[in-house]
Amino acid sequence: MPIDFLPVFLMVAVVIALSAFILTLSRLIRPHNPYPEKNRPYECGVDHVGEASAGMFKVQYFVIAILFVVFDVETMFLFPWAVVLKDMGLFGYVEMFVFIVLLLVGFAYAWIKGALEWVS
Amino acid sequence: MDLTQITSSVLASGPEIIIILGACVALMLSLVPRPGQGALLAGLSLVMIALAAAMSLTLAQNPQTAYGGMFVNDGFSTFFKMLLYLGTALTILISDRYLGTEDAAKGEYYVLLLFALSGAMIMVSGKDLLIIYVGLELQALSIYVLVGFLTTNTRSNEAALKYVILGAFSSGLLLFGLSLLYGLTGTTQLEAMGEALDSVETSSPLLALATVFLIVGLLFKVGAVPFHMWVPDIYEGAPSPVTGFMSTVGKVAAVAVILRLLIQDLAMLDPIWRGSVEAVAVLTLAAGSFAALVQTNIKRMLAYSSIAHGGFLLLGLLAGGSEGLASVMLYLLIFTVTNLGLFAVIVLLNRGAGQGENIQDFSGLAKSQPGVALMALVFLLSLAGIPPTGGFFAKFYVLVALVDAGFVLLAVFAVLLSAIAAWFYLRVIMLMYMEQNDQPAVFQVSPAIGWALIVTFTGTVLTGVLPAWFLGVSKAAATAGLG
Amino acid sequence: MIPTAWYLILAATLFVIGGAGVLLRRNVLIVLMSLELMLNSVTINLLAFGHVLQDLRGQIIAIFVIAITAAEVAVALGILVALLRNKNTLEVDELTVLKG
Amino acid sequence: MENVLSLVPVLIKMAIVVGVLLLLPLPLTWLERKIAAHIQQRPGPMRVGWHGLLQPLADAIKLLTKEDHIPAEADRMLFSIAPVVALVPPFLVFVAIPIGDPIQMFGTEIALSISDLNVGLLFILAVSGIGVFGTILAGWASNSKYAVLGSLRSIAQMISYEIPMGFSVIGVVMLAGSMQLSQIVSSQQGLWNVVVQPIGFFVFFVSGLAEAQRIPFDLPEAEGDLGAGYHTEYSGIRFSLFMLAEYLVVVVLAFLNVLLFFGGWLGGPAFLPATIWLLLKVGFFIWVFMWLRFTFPRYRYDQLMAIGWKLLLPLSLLNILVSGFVML
Amino acid sequence: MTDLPVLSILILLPAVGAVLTPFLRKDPIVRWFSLLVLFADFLLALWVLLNFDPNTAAMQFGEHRVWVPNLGISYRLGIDGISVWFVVLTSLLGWICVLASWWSISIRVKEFMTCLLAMQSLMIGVFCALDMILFYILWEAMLVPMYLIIGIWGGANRVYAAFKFFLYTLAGSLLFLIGILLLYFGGGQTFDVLALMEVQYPFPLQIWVFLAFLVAFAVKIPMVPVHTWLPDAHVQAPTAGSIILAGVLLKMGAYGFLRFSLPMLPDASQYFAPMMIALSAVAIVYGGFLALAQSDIKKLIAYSSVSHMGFITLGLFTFDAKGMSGAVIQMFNHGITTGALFLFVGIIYERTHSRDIAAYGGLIKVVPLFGILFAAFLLSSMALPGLNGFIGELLVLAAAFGVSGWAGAAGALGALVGAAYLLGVYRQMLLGEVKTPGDVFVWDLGRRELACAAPLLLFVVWFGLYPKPFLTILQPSLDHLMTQLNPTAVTP
Repeated sequence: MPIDFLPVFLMVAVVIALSAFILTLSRLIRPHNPYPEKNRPYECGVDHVGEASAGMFKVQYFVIAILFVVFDVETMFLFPWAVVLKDMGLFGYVEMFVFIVLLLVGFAYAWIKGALEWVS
Repeated sequence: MDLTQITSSVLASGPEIIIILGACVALMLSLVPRPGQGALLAGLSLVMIALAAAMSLTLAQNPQTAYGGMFVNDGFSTFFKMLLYLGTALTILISDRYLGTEDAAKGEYYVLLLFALSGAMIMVSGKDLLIIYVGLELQALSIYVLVGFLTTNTRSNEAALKYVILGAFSSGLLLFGLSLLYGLTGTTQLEAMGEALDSVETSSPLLALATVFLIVGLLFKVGAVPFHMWVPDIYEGAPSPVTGFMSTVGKVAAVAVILRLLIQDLAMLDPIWRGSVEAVAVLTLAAGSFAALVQTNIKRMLAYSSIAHGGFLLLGLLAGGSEGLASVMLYLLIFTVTNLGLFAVIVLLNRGAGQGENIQDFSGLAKSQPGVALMALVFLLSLAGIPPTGGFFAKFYVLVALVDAGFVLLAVFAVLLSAIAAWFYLRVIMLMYMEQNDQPAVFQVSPAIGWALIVTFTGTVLTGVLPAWFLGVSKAAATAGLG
Repeated sequence: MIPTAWYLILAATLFVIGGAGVLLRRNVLIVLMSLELMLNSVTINLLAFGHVLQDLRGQIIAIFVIAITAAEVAVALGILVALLRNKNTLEVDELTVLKG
Repeated sequence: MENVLSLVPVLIKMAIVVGVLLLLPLPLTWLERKIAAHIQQRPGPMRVGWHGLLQPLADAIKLLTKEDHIPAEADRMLFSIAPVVALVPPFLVFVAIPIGDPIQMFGTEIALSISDLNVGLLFILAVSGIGVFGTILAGWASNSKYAVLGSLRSIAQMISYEIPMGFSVIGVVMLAGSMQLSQIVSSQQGLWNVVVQPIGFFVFFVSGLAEAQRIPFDLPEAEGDLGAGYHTEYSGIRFSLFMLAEYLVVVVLAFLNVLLFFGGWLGGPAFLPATIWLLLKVGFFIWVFMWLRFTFPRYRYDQLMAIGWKLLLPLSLLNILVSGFVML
Repeated sequence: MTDLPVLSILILLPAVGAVLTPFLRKDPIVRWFSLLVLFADFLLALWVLLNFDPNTAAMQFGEHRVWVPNLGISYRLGIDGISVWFVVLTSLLGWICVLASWWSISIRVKEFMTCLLAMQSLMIGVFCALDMILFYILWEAMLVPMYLIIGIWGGANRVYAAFKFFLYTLAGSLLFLIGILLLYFGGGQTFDVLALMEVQYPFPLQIWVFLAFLVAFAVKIPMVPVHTWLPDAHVQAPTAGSIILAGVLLKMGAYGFLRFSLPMLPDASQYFAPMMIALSAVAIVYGGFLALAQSDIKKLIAYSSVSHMGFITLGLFTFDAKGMSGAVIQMFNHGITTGALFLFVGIIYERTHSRDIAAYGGLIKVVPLFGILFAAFLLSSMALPGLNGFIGELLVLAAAFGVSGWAGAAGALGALVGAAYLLGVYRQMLLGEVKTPGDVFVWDLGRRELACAAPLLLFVVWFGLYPKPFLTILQPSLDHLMTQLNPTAVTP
């Protein structure tokens, strides 16, 4: 069975090699003529102010990230459960039901609390 | 699993389910803002705790394991659960006022408290390393958030972040130990693990490594030296009631796990950890007592004091046997009551925005608030272990267990260091009774805190004057735990 | 077949790197990543042992560990956001309101 | 030795897949521009070759020879590797995608997939999740406000829709009792999943669109207000790597829609080889994606998030509970 | 005998008083109330003394109640010929203390009286306790009210003194606790004092326990290397605090030796006797010379206490019937005399606010009543024949010479030095030219002060002239103690 995954790693190697090849090829044939004006970050021609990556984002992005983590993890439980649900029968269903309901409680809380509202 | 097993399992975890349901209901209620919401949620939480306590007591009639041996209801867990209920209830009582003065009244507070409580309960009842770990994290995660509950207060945020990082770090250590133990035994179920370990040589390096990681992870949670550096910062930064909660409920649960693992089910690891834990215990006592001498913030001082008390608990653990176990349990009971009492006083002194947490703020208290000062005096004396307060019997019983088990030298260390520890409790007493204060603390004791004070004060005095009943209970629980 | 010891050594190495990262690095985000590394090394351990023992429990625990780690990170991020609003720094060294 | 030998067909298949995938964008871009043009009642590219057929080739040469500049304030390392990171996942996904039942060739049985993983579906979802990293790195490394904001939006969008996407296929997995794609396909013998799991399909389709950042969910790249999103600072060949990745994602999604909900290679007319039937369906989906692009207006960002979280997520969870209940 | 739990009443009466006091409204009421309670307690103690059966060494008025059965701790009380005297002494000094602080304590009277009443209850409890843990608890609990008395109502440096007092004694007594546990687990399996006396402990254990006990008792007595808390505490404490400290608390250390170390650990006591005698001799001489060098009258008396307590330990560790009884007599007398001295210092201090010996002169001319009484107590402290101090010191000295010439010589030297500094005080303060610090007006003793001094004087004279009743009650218990010390002597 581990052999099934070997192609995965081969593929990674192939793609990286391919990209490297394309990049090198391009490097060989393209012009290279940088100067400070050209190298400035894109800002519609205006001089830019401050660091872009200073971490000053709308807080909603973080909220989304946190919610994502929670639900993504739930997916992790759901998949194996879905595979064997037939064998587990009602008990398995009820267990997952409780799990999902608990999550929904949290989700409802976040919703009502306004965590999902993008425009405040 | 057939249906009867499922029902009995669900029944066995009834108290946990009640608390979690309560938390969910409270969560939903907290979404509907309205006047008196705090009181409503606090009341609801208290009712839920009372229900759970009643259920626990009922379940204690016939000890049983549930969920395929992963969860247990025995005298041991019932005792600890009662402690957890008590600690949480007291915390709830002292919280309302604090949230008011700090302007942080939000319904989620009680929800988180209940979740933390349920996590702690699962820890106490867990009979499987995985379950214990899950409970521990449930409790820890809730407490992380509680520590940072004062969202606009930088101290609180910082404390929370530090706590998350170090808490996760210690969980990592614990987990690593868990994974190695699993590899060695092929199970995480404690009893099976114990049986499997019987055939493993204790000199096996892998086992030693596993034990060390497991114990270090747990000692982190208790705040034993040299894994204590997080305690003062976090105790100082956290909201006062939460600090009280952490130092009691959090500690109770962690100690319960340690006892469950080290004395009960994995007792065969004893030769591996004994030596180092002895050193840790003495160091913990010493470092806690000495560091507390120079503190100026009362919560920081209590943090170190709580470290020192952790050292005493470890001594009880070292004494081992049913006596040692019982001594730790009694100690925790008395410590919970006393410490939360003192935190009630701290909450009373709070003037918002973290003001009123300096030790100096206690000065002149005896003049402006003689009643509260008297209670604080008793709590402090109890923490110092001066009779006739409960603290004396707590320490005394640990000493009895130690001497009984033949660790006289450790006992001598313990008493000498507790003499040093008395110094900083005395300092607070001195401030209260012997110093003048131009701006004496002015406050009204709210009914909730009043009740908390009455309960803790009575508890402290009662355990000091008539400890027989409490002793008997903890001894019975300890015997049940070992049986 | 790769011997189990190698997995364990890999896990231990990752664990040590992660631990060192937590204790030595100063940027909160990197510290959090180091924590992840520690917990992931545990996952490797569990999976390796589960494989050796032909026991599914290892994988189950691994899933739990991942889930809980995720929750932990979520909480850490939340707290970090709150802190950023008040302080605007990611350096652990600058968290100095609490001495020690 | 035997192991090494057994790798030979794998390598051959891999070569074919990589080759096809690399060339696929050429016809696709042409197609897209043509479709766009015709929908908008204009001819589209006509100059290079017959009806502009060679236009993509010309574009490719242009991109290859264009100057590739890195902004002064960018993190050069991350900036350089970001396109590669973005490119890897869509290729990887194809490792697990089967295009038909195993066939007999040269006396051995050859599976029509590079490797039919037993957790194929999970693998695909997981790997496509990695795509986010390319976006993050690109935006972050550019150190330009447009890029950072664009990448943030992209990330938020991608992760938001990844969840309903994941949930929506749970129903399929439940029905098949497996995460292996070939098994999922064979479980649809007789009845396509789209009939049994209409909600699942709807959610999957919509969140797939959003994942691929296709209109109506292409906000991160809304040229009008955000420059070019997370790859604002990219040009030349690196830019084209991003574009390549995006086209491949579309293909992947088309494949998944077909495999999961439209019976894969099953159910075709008898005269058509199963694989061709599959490719036809895939082609149809690719066309649908393009058609949508030029038919629908773009959503506002808050609407976008609201659809993901408030509509699709509860819907998919409900779908799980209901299908589970019905199945038992 | 009656069935009444007399000792419990004796203990609980002040305790109840202490609980009630905070609820009283006005200061005068508080004062009268405390006085009443303590005086009642004193009368009760006298009743106990009168009903005491002098013919037996057994514990009388015994009480036994189960307290903490799981730990084997019980509430066990009883008094013998030795402790009955301390009960009387304590209850006597108790109400005197109230009178002595009648006006001098003007702030937070309620709290003060509460502490005083609590002290009284605990001190009597200590002397009655026949359970080691009960004893320990009472002994330890005493620290708190005493700490507060010194710390709140003391002199300028009171906080430091209070801290020092508390920590010294606490550190000492914690080891005592370990010692108790060692006794329990070393074979006794009980905390009953009488039962523990019967146990024959192995020698090494005795050594360790003796050392543990020694630390606790030596701090309390205080013996020489650990005596430094005493001058501070004495000087800073209010008058009542000094009286209690000198009169009762110091005796507890010696009482501990008498009650626990000697009978329970006879072998170790024998073994350590030379060391103890040496330390006592050092204490006598060293304390005496230090006292000689003091200019502060309170400090002088404090150091004289060190010296006098040295006599007591010296007597105890001679293991001689004479020395023993001398030591016990000396304990009692020292309580009376030194208590009285502190009382008088307090009286004069109230008027002049100075404790500088050199600032006074010729007081006997100005305040004759004060002068005469003060002189009497000074002389008693000096062990003038005919006053109470004499007989005890004489017996101890005689026994000491019997044991070791050096010790006897040291004792004699100490007595001489004692005479020197006490006479110095007498001469400086009472005789000579009349002067008072800052030339303030000094008035003679009032009725309240007389009421304090009179009973003390009565005891001084009574025991000086007719100590027989005292000895009668004491003797059986002392004899019993002697037999316990030499168990081989009784068993044929």
